[in-house]
Amino acid sequence: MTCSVINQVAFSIKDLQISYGKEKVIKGIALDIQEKEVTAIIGPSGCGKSTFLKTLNRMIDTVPSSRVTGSICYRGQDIYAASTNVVALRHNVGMVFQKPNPFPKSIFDNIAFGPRLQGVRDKQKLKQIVESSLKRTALWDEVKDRLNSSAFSLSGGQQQRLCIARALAVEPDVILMDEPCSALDPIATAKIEDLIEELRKQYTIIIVTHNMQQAARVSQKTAFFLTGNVIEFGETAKIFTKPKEKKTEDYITGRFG
Amino acid sequence: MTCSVINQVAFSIKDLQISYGKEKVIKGIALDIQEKEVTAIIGPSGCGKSTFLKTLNRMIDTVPSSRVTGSICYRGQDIYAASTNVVALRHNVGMVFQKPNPFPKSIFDNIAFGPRLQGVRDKQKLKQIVESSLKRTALWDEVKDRLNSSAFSLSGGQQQRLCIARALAVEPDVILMDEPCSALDPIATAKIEDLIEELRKQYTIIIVTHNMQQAARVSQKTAFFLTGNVIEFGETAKIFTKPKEKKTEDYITGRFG
Amino acid sequence: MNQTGSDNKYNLTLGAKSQKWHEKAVLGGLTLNGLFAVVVVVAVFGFLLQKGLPALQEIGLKEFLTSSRWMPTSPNPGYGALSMIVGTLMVSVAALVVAVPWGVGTAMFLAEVAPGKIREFIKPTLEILAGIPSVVIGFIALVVVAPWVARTFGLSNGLTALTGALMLGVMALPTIVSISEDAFKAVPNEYRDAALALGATRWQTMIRVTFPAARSGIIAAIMLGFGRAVGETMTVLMATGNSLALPMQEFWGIKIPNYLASIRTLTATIAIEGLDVPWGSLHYRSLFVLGAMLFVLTFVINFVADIVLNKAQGGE
Amino acid sequence: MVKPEQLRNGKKLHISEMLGYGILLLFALSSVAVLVYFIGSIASRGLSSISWTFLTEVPRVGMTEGGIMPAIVGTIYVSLLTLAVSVPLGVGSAIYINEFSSQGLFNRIIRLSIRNIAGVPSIVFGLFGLGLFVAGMKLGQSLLAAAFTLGLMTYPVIVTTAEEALKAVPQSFRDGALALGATRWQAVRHQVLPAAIPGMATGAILGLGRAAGETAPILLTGAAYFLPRLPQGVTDQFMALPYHLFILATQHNQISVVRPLAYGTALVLLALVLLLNGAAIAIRLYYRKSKQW
Amino acid sequence: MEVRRSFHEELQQLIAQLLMMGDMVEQSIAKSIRALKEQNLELARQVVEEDDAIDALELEIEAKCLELIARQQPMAKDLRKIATALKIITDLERIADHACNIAEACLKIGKEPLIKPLVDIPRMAELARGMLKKALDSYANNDVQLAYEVCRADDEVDSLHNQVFRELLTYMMQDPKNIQQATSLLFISSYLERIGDYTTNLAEWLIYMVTGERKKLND
Amino acid sequence: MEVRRSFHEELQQLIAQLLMMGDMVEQSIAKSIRALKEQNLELARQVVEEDDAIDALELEIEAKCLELIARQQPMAKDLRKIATALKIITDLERIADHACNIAEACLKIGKEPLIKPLVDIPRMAELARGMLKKALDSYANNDVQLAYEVCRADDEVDSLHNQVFRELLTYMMQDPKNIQQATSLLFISSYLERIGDYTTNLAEWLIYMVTGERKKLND
Repeated sequence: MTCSVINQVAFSIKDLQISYGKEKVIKGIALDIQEKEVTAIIGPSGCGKSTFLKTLNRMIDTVPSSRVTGSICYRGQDIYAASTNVVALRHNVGMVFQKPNPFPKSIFDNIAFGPRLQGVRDKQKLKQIVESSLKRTALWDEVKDRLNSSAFSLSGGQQQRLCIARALAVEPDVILMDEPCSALDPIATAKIEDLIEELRKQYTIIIVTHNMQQAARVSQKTAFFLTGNVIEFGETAKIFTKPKEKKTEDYITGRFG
Repeated sequence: MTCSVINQVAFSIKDLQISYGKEKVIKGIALDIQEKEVTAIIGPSGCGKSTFLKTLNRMIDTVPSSRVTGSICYRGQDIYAASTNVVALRHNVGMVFQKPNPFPKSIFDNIAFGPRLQGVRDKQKLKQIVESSLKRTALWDEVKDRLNSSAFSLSGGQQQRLCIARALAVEPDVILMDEPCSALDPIATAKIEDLIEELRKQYTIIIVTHNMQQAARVSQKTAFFLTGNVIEFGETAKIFTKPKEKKTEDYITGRFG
Repeated sequence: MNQTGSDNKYNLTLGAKSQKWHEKAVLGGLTLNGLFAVVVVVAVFGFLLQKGLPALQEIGLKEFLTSSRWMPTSPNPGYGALSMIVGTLMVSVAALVVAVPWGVGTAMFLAEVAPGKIREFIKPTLEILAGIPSVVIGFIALVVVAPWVARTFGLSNGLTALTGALMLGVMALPTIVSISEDAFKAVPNEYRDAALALGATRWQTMIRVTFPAARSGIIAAIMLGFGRAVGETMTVLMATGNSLALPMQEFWGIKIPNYLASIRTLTATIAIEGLDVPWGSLHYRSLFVLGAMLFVLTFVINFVADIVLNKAQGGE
Repeated sequence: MVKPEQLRNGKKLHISEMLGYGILLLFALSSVAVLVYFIGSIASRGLSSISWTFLTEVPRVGMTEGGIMPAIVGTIYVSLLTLAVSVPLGVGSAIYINEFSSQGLFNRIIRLSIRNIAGVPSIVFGLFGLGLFVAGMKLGQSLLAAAFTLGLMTYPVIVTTAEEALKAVPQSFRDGALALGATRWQAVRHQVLPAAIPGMATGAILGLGRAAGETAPILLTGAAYFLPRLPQGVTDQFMALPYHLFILATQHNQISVVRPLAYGTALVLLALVLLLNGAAIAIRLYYRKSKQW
Repeated sequence: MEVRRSFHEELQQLIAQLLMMGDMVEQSIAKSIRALKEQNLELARQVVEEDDAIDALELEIEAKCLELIARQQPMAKDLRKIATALKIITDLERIADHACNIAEACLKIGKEPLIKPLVDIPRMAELARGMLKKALDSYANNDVQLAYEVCRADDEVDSLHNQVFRELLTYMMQDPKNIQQATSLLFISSYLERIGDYTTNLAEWLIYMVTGERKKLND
Repeated sequence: MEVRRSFHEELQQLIAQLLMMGDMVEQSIAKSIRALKEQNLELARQVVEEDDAIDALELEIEAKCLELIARQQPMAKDLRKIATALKIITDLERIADHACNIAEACLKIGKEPLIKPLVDIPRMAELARGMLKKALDSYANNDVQLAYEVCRADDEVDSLHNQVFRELLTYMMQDPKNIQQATSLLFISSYLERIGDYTTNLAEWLIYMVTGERKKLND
């Protein structure tokens, strides 16, 4: 399938199917994800939402039995095309994981890792990148005096913000977040949510969350997944006050099946 | 300190202080916990809520450096008195943990474990206990045909309900729950919450949760802990609509410090 | 991200080729490296077979397994390995009798009972025990244990199956302790908490919950201990006297192993005769048959232990 | 539900449980006692033989006098040479099976092979080394033949510890690096390996200790009964402590005369091996404590 | 399969309570008009007294709504139901107030003979009661069609009110003695007209509850 | 330290919008009374026209409230603020409606000379406006004291209304020609009285917002 550039659309997904071995996890979905918005993906366990997220930066390639068909166009380019450089894709499409996963290095080196991979060697430049990334995640004031301490000296919430800063340091366009708060307490969660709100001015964010309320709070668009299909996709405010589909309504209000 | 039996009060806690080594985790709290109610304990990470819960059935004894002073009266008896039989206490005060922790045994043997400890050997009797425990956790219909399969063949939510059933099988009076849903998805969580609502007709339930909304949903009383103190304790509906203390209000609405 | 509108922004095809080549080269090298293990196993076994098979054809498997006459250098050579096989099994089984209760008990103590300080003392101690070279253990058998056995049982010579078994038991101990302790440790704390919270005592928790949950790991530990005992060379070489006679005695008309007799194991035979034997002779080749037997025996033991251990790890 | 009053029924620890705990304690203490006894009996009688001469001179007068210097040096040579063979191979294999092919039949075969190599009796390796390196490849009995043989033997130790070290590195480090646009090799090279190095070092030292203490393989592949000089090259025969001990203990024609020397040799060997193992344990404890993930 | 059962039960109870309140309000209208027609002062006083019960019920339902929002984080239809309840109880309470006002007007008129036979006012009352009844049915059954009918019926009430107004003005001009009673009747008519308005408002909320769309229909 | 900043900002915006609506409503009252006093029909028409904007704003705030409840799961004070907003916009809108009714009455009276100099009615209007102003200040500053004052002021409005009522009845009886205009004025007075009631209602909600206690004060 060919991709064309659509204005203000970061990802255009058509007819996407994903299987693990013989099990079909995503059964043909289509979505257009707008840039500079937070798109939340909700749905019960096993609906395929995390799998879907992982295809967007091809982290699903690390699952040996996975098979992806259909087309995912990122800014007009098919990310599953043979000519696609996965590394370049992942520079553009960053990812934040369920559990904070800083490297066992200093705070500075954690953030500098990405730029160094891209060949940035200049100390001054690196410093600048580290500082601006930390500032953008509101972590600078908390850690500026101990950039050389281990990243593990931070609290869970700070670690997760560090991971976000690390993702920002490679100057991505899109940030994928896979239940980024599920390992955090409510206060740390609230801070991450505030951060997401801040970041969406500059980045396109796609967040998978199994917490409906979180989706309601942070996102502009929400997609409701059920057993590998997208049941409803639209404005978050609409989805949570007057969903179009009965299945969405039933899921949101706890009546389903 | 002496304890006296107070009607309809399961636990009467006075002047409770708990330390781990030199660090004081609970700094002198007093609470009366009513029977046949759900009492929720909320507060930010590190406020001592889990520690507090663990003292109620003396599971805190397994933490070597812990030290408990003050009095916890269970039905009029000081559970930290020298004459207290911890085993008998734990028969009366069951516990459900954060992660579902069934034994690597069959569903039947999981539930029969407690009664067998108490010396129940009669097959018929055990069967009866297993059945009634499973029915009380609404799990009977889901598992009655495979009581001999491994408990690990169940889903996470079912496992947690199995653990609750296992706790019920020893006929406790109080059930302690330590963030029982934090490892579960929203649907499994909702089922556990429904179950808690069901159980409180017969049992006294104390639940620690870091999810305020959950506390609001399931409990009749809520205690708000902050840095080892009880800031406010009262009717849940009041706590979440018009808390008396500013600190509670600030925590609940996300303005604190 | 560069300036908006720059050509490189969002481009996904940059630098694809060179990176792929680099990765492929690294992967190729590592794959060859991984293959090395397989090559070694096949080479060892192949080599043993290549040298041993002709001897086996010439002598016959039956003689190896059923005769106890091992006289390769005699003008009327005999190649019966029965007494060596019996000796090997005797010392190994007896070693387990010593080491299993001792090792599993110690492991249970370490994992379930011992306070932190004591555990931190005993664990490294056992690791040090595991590190003592077998030749040193053999030496101790020679100078300490054998005289004691001789005194105790009124023997003229203390180099017996019993001496060897005791030493092998000590040697298998760290293996059994370490793997069983791992098995106990692998039992999640959640199980213990659950049992305690249901009103079980610590002992009940240990016996009814932890031990069953660790069972397959313990079985694997025992098998690996057995494998180690079977394959041990220097200790038995130095401790058992290396007599070729079949170590059996009549007891009320039933033949039972005689642990107070001197025995010789398969491994000891190879060690004793390997140096002096003329390369290429039938005797030389017959040693490879013994080697192949050991190889197959330990292979089977390890294979089964591996399956058991995998099951233990995959069970949850 | 037990009646609340029965809480007071302060049943103390059951007698049979006390007995059980007692037996377990006995088991644990006896294992320590054995070690202490072993080391004590060697040390108490070996210490008197240790002297500067003993450590620095070559054996003389049919090994009834002089020292064991060639055996010490030979052991060190062969052990280091062994590591030079096994560490690159072992670490490489570990990286391959853990990082690049963690599933599938091929991987299982490799793992099984490694387990199997670990289980092969050392004397069988000796036999193999004798047949292949000494006789087959015509290396003769030499440092090189012995090192190759020991290298194969320690290879599974290295692979296993290296793999454990790699496994202990959380998957999230790899995912984190990949998601930042690292290639798989970059992820391994920059995030996984650095985190695994302490574990690998532990394994290497353990392998060194094992090589130093091993007797049976070098018996057949390169150790000399008596050689009052140092090996000049890798194709020379060499003396080694374990083999020397074996000879002094069982093969010498004046066993009672050389017994003190045997004790001395045993002590030196024991000290060397325990030092290495102790170092490995210390490194592991240190890194386990400072490990942050 | 359904989860959050206790919440849904509480929601059902809330709805039941609200319908009960609606019923009481409807009764108030009916009684006040009957009191007017029959000049039954006893009944009128009863209406005034019963208003307290309605007020109390309003506060109870209101508290329940707020508690449910705080404790249950309702969304979608559940939220719309609760929000609707929260809003329409005020309308119901005001309708009841107006019924009360009518009863008070009755008391003011007392036993003095009516200046004209009451036809249009009872008719208005009947219409308004019908509207309220329909609205409550609509609430109970999520029936958006009934809600639209309520809005349409309001036009008729309005035109009746205009008619009554003009008529009463005529009566007043004819004879100043009529003025006192006519004014009372004038206010009664205007109360009924307002009841119609409130009911229309209520119907608008019901439409929102079912469809999620908020529209103003009484302009 | 504060989290959920964007939610709190949205809440602030909501409050600002509500205050703006309050301001518009206050203006409406002022303008309608000025139109009456000055018999300025132009102004009266303006009031009627401007009502649409208020209605629109009400719907906007209402939607915002519901969205905030659905999306932000507000609790405690935040919830009380939103619930209060959701409730009082209806009162504000109805006050505006009454201002509109007054303006319509003005238009009805037209340019015909007033039957009596308007003193009490503008005074009532002034009082009602003052009450509303206080209520809005109370909302802006979480000032429960001001809210209680609002409730007290309502008594004065009520007694003025009674006075005006009696006075107008007298005028009507004196001369049937006065009846038409007097009725209009009567209704205007009753509108103002209702505005006072609504404002009292509003103040009750403000007390709830600040203290969490719901009390009925206008009985």
